[in-house]
Amino acid sequence: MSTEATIPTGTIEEVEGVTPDALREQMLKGLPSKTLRKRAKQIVPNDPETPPEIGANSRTIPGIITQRGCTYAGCRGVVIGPIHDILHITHGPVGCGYYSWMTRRNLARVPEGQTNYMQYCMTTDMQEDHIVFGGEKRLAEAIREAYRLFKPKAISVYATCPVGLIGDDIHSVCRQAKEELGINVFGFSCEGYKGVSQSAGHHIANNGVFKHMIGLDDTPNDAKYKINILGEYNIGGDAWAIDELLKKCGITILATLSGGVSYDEIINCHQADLNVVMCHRSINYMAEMMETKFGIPWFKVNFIGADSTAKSLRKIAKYFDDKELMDRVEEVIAAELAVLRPIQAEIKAKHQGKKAAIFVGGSRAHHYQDLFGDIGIETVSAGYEFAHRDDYEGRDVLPNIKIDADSRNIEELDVEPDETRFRPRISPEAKQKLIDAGFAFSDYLGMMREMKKRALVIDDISHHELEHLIKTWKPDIIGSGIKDKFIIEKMGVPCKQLHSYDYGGPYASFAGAINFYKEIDRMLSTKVWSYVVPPWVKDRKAAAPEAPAEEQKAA
Amino acid sequence: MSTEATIPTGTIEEVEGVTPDALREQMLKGLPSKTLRKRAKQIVPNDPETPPEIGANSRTIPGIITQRGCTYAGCRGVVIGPIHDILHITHGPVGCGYYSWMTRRNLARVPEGQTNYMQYCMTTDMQEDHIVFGGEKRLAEAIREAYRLFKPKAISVYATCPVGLIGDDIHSVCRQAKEELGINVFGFSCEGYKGVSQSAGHHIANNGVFKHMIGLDDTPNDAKYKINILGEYNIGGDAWAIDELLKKCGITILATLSGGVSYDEIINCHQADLNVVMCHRSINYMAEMMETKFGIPWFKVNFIGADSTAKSLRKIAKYFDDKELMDRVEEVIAAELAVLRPIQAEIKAKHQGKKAAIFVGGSRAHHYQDLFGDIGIETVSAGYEFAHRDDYEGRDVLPNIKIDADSRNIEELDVEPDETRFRPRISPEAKQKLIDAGFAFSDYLGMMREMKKRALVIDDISHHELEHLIKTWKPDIIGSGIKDKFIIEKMGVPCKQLHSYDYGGPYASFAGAINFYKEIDRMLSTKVWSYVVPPWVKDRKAAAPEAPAEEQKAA
Amino acid sequence: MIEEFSLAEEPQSRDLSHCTAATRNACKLCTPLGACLVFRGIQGAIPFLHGSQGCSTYIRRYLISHFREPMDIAASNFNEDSAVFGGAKNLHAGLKNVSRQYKPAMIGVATTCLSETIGEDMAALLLDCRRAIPDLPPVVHVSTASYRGSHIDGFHDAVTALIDQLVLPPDPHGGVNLLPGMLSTADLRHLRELVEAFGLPVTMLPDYSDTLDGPTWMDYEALPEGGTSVEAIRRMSGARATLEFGDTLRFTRRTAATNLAERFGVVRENLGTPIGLRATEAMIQALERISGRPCPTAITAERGRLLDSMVDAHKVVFGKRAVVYGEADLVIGLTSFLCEIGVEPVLCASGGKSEHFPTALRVAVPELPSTCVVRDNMDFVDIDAVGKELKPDILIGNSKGYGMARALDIPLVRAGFPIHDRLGGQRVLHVGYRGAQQFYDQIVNTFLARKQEKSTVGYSYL
Amino acid sequence: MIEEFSLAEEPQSRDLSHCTAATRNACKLCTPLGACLVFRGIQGAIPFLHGSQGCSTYIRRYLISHFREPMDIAASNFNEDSAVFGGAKNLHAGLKNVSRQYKPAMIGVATTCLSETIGEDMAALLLDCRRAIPDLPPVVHVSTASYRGSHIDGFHDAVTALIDQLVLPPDPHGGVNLLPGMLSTADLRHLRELVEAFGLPVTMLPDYSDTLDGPTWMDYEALPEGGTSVEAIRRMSGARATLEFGDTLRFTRRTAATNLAERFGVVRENLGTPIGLRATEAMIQALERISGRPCPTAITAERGRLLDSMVDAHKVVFGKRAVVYGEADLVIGLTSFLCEIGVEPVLCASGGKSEHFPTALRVAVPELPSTCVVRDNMDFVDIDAVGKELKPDILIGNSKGYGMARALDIPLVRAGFPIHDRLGGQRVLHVGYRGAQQFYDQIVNTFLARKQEKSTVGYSYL
Repeated sequence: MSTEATIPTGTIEEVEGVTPDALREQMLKGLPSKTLRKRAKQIVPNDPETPPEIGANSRTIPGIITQRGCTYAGCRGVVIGPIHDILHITHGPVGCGYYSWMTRRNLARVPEGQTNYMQYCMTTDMQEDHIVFGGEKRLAEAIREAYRLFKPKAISVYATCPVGLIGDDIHSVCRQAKEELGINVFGFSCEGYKGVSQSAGHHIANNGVFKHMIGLDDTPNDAKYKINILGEYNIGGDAWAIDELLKKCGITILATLSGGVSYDEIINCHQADLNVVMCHRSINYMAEMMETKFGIPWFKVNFIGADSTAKSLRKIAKYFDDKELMDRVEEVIAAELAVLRPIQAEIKAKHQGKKAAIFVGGSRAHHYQDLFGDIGIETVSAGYEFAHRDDYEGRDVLPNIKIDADSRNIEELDVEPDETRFRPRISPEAKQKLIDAGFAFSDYLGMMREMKKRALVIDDISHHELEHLIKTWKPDIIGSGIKDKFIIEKMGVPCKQLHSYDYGGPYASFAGAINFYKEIDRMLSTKVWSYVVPPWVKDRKAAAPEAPAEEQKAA
Repeated sequence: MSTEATIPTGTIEEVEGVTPDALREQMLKGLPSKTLRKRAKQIVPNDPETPPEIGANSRTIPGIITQRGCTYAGCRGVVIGPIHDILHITHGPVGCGYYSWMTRRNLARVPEGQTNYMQYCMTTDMQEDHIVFGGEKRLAEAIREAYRLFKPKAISVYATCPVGLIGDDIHSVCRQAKEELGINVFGFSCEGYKGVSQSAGHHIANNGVFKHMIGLDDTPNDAKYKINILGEYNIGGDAWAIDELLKKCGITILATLSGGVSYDEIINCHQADLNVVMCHRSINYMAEMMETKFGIPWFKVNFIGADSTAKSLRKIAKYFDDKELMDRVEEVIAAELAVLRPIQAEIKAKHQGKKAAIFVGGSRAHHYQDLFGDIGIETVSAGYEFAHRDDYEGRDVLPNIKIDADSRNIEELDVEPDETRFRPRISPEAKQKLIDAGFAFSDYLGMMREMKKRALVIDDISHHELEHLIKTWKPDIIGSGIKDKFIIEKMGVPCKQLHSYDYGGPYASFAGAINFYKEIDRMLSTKVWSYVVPPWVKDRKAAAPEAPAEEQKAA
Repeated sequence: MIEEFSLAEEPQSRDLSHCTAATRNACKLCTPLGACLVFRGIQGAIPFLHGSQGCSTYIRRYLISHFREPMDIAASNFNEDSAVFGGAKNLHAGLKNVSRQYKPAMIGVATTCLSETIGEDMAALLLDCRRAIPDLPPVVHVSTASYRGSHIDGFHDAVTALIDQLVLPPDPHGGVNLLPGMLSTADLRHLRELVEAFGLPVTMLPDYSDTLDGPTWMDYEALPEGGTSVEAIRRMSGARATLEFGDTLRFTRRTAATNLAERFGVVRENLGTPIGLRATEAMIQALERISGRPCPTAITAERGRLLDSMVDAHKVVFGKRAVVYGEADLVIGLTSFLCEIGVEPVLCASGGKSEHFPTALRVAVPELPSTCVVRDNMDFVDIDAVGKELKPDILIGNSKGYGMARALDIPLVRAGFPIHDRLGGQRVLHVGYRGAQQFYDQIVNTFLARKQEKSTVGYSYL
Repeated sequence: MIEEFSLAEEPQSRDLSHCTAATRNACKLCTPLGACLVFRGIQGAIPFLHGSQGCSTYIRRYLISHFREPMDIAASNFNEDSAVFGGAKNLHAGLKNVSRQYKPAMIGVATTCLSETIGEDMAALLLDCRRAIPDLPPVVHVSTASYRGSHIDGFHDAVTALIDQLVLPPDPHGGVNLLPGMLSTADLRHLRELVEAFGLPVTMLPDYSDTLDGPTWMDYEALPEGGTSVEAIRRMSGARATLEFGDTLRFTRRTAATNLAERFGVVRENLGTPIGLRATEAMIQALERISGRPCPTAITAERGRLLDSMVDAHKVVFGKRAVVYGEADLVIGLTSFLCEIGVEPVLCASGGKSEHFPTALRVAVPELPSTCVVRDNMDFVDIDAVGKELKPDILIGNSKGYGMARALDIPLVRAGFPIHDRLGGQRVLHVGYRGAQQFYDQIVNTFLARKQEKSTVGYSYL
């Protein structure tokens, strides 16, 4: 293991007078035994030195309401959807297409005169007769129509639940269309019932991008420091913010997978010297496959938070081992921090010591701890929605993860070094030198190594658990998604959406961090929560204290 | 008398089964005897051949609600207000200034970089100590402030009721300011209690414009057919519409008094070859004085209505007695009518035979009859708000009008031909030739000569009379002003505001006529009136007919 | 703040209006969404999807973006095994967990395309569950394969299922049943108020006016308060009459109201959704008839003020051209109102397949010009392509028309579902005189504001 | 359609903020206007100006442009003779004609600067008239020289005059008096509803909610229906309490409520105009106290929904900077609400001279940042000059701020009087939770709409 992690010192003994173990027990109390056994593995007090095993990426229990999405959502919604010049066709009944129509805020700037296909939600809108007699003809016709209307460079097809069940062969339809139309057409078997969450969709999408796009265009690119950003989806313009920052440093991004990115950039991005990974969960497959096939090394970065951003920039500069670049990076960091630090300090002074909890995504629950930490807010509890054990415990745990049925049925591509195009981007010696200096290649240390001891790590948190967390530990702010935002706020706690950013952002890079500080300052400064109970109710309560709320409910 | 009038044929025998005389009796019934005597003179069935005497321009009866305004309104609001580069200062308590702040829709285009003073309502906002100790110092200071802020070419000061009572000498303040500041500064003693209506204010304003502006700039103008439009206030852009039309004909307007006009245009407008008068009431003084002093002839025109517009254009062309101009005018008329006639015909077909009533202003109640007539709508009753007998009966009645106290106290300027600048614009022979051919110079034939026999002419109509008119004669549409608009519409009759045009317009010239036809078509086509009584009330009424409304009220 | 994807206008040459296989930017959502919405309107109920978790997540996401309220939907969380071997085990576990965790008064089970495609025998499965789970509350099941119909069908089918599966033999009472259709929370509150103003107790089904538009909690609530009680639904057989809103329902559909009429003889009063004068008038007259009471003065006064404002401002709206889109019955109501105020609808579009839509619209709004295009099964690309040829002055419908409004530089007045780009989308009042007043004011003021803003010189009075 | 005068922006160099003698674009109207408005709120009453007809015409014109309703004001129609020799004859004739023609239940006589300047002895003149005109109804007189105070003073003085001149010795009853101040017709209706929700009969003075916001007539009405009856005013001495709205009234003014308290011992409850949470809360608590009843659930539910929406959208409004202008007590109410929702008022301006305005504002809204400029006696040129330096994001006030809003390219949310460039200006609801909800929605949606429109790429979700 690399020594890169800065293991936090200190232990969360108790919050609001309640120890993490006591809170965990509250949460687990009264569950049916089978559920209890399962959840007990998913609620874990942390140990940053030796991360405990967590029961991540296990099936959601029927009837327990989850924030998780499906395989289709992970594939079409998250990974491929942001590519604005691929025309996306959802093969299925109307819902899936509609629901994935611009509901994630991955932004794109489209060159003048081009059409932004993200505005379009094309679906075969299957009807009963397609279910009964098969939908392949309908799909083929839809592809033809799409081509006739838009003449796109590429068309991508997504299978929804019924498609798999009735046995439509979308891949053969795509192959035929590709031949017929002379453009790239490919399909994804990302039926919603596959896998335990959207995570399965990420994997399927990675496979498809790798098979159908990566490496198609070998045009050389002679920029000096060429990298790809993997696992950055340009929510609220994050990718643009990172892009701008790297540009200042003289680093060129060939492609951001997948945010604000075009088809042409993707098919040429194997020309890069380095892949840096933001969201490990959704894209690690791609990083690995590109390294194997083309010899592009990868490592993990984090541009969320001022210190993390500085650290990530320095790591990239170190990788290229170029004095000029390293100096430039230091200049940029110094200039950015000169603006940021006073704002950070002012806001930190107001909120130092407040507590956050973050339950979201497959990397944001980790990344945003740094950003909250910048302004003195400690994350006392966190968990992912769809991550795997390695995202919690670090990639060194990978060999120990049992392959279950849900993972097994997702194709693992058999990737070999490309005969002509494999080229190590860094000499083995240089690489080893970096590793010896503690540089972590192809690694992710996981969230747990950066959280305090006894902080409560909760995978796929349920409403029930959230309720206990809020009532007992009283976090000052929670980072989550739209589906629990309103529950959290109904309970009087401000909730920052870390999927859609509440239609704000960007929060990446230094400029984004300043945005975020101000946003959190606003949320923690509003008086609205203090108004919730009307004064006459307060008066009455003061006059005659009521029975606790729960008893009332029971009555 | 000129033979210019086209005396209408036919008689209004009865409307909705009620004769004009019977309706008149209804209106007069039950009035106290003194009031009855007065009103009886103001409600007159028409005779176009020999217009009957009407009791116009007589004092409004206390307690009878009138639509009339005051002298200040006529002077500052109507005549001088539209001059956009004079800075207007109302000397008085706050109300009068506020109420005259952009409440008339006289439009102005202001050259780039200049300030439109019509946006500003400056007032001395007199306080109690100014009433007690006099407001002259306050006024002087306000003028200085205004100059400091805006550096206008001219400042105009208006006296309101208390100013006259406390004896502030605004004219001497203005004279001193003129000297001190080196710009034109002049005042108007237009206190609201003077005269019987705003009409007094028009006269005072005309005197002031003549004394303080007309003739100040003798720069020659070598345009070919130079005229002024008098009595056109550019409500809703009417003046611009006329301007555009005359431009097409090759006729140049030096100044429009007062609409969309600048100070510089006014001080040079005595260079014109002709004055044509739209609103006789408000501006005849000016036409007369300019003729006396400079030798500019004037005659009456009307650009409201397609036929009236054509007639007016021809009259102007005839005056200039120039073949080229006459041909050009005919071409323009032909081209405009080619567009207008089909629209007119279509709308006329829908509304032919409907009835209008018009109670407004001092000329519009006359002019708009032509426009309604264009689409087959007959005006069965009309009257002015503030006109004099000559506006009803024609100027030939002028010698017979008794000068009463209210008229006497308004200054009559003693105007003489200007020694150096008097110049007849047309030879006496040419003029006589035109007159012999029926051309009416310096004349206005009045509204009555153009209304049908027995049409009911009502001066300064009261609510009570309006109620009877609506209930008995059931006009399809009424032209009026904002103060009775809502009463009329509460009673279920559409009302077209002919002061503000309901924020529409222009209605002058051919293009304006088309606007108006469409507007009236819209008003008569809306279904809204049919919804007024809820169906369940209709049902109940059908089931058990109620007592007439009046009896109900009495009960 | 960084901005989103550009809304580049379509190149003119592209003919976007002749697609048959692909739906582009649908103007409809899927059937289970409608059913979930209905189940959320039952007191203490929890909606439950028999299918994969993704459907629940997507539907919740969408309903939340409109209502800005918690919206829990449980699911049986199919995985690949269940897709192959059937979801019995998952259904059982799911119902058990939901019962235990939420102690719901009812569970509303809607099937997804997944369970529908594999042909789950829901009646049998639910019977098994009832036997096996002792404390299982009433479970109502509705079949909502999204390859059959759209969200509005899911909505109506869920209402019918509730009545079909819950109502007990009649025990006559003086109340009325109200089946409002898919309306806003403000609509539901106002309808209740209107019916009660005639002294009539009312069972409104569904009623999500509180559950999806509730206050911030003073204390924790596992299930939001409010909704139609199961008990009240059981007693709907004893009502005086059923008021059912929806012109399209009048035609052939077997509706919840016909169910009550056929099984229990409850009088069915099918009315248009009370949007605008005419349809509100019809409702008021029905209420007068049923209650035997005259229309209360307060309502007549609201009507009077509405009419008065219509007199004041008809010049602003008269002759303007409108495109209206959304659920068929909503479009009919809005179209009727637009005709009343002198706005000319030029395109009335519904996204769902609704064979009765054109007929119902023409019957409800006989004065609609024959030139007006009335079409079901349209997507937004169709609406855009057809609509822009008709040179509209205004769009009226849900937030999904924003792109078109922007491209045409005309205003969008938001109505229907979903409205996610304004605050209070769930509280838009469409019905009654008060709703008409709000729409009227909004339409007029939208035109006035544009006139004022676009004027190069600025109007001070309007 | 041809457009109006250009709203050219002021050259930057001009210092417009140091005028003392000239008022430029006043932010106040004249005293008799306020009195006429009050008299229009009395059942069967007719306002009557003792002065020249022009005042009546101008005031009618202005009130009509806001209310879009008939507004008859009679006058004694001074001419030059009366100006010199006194208006006794005109007053006599005018009152006689009005009595005869309208058969009013009351005549409200307000003096103009003209009759005030010549020093008419109104008491004596009216006594003469009463002797000479047998069927003269009650006549109430208020002195309203517009060189003393502004329209809001005329308003309060007229209310005081009504109470002073009409109220009879007490005959105790269970009702309350409500002196709302100068509010909209929707405000008056809502206030009545709120008070009645606590089971309290209420005499609201004035009440022009019907007279100035009535339906189109089914039959002719010489005087519009509605208003506070003279009989009810006479009995105000017997009420349990007088609720008087207006923070500035709390200080030194001799008010209508102190009149009732001093003469008849009716408890005076001075409260802030119930705009926003805090002031509405105070009103609710006062109503609980007076009635002994708890706040009805329907009101609590409205409050809850308001709070819920404030939670939803605080991100949109928080930290925005506002300029608020208008009548002092309206500005105080709006400022209080803005502070509650996290908008920062940067300039609070009142047009009238109101020495208590800054104090009353600071007391009512203690959290108002000390940097906020609070100033009375401002005209719109001052507001513009001071306001634009403060870089506001929004203006809140009457239509007269439009030019400034346009020049700064920021939205104007219309409140107060006059509103003549939108439909429904007279129906803007300012008070109660419902009013706060409407304002909140409007402010939020105004910002959302601008964000959406100004975005070069177009937001679909917000």
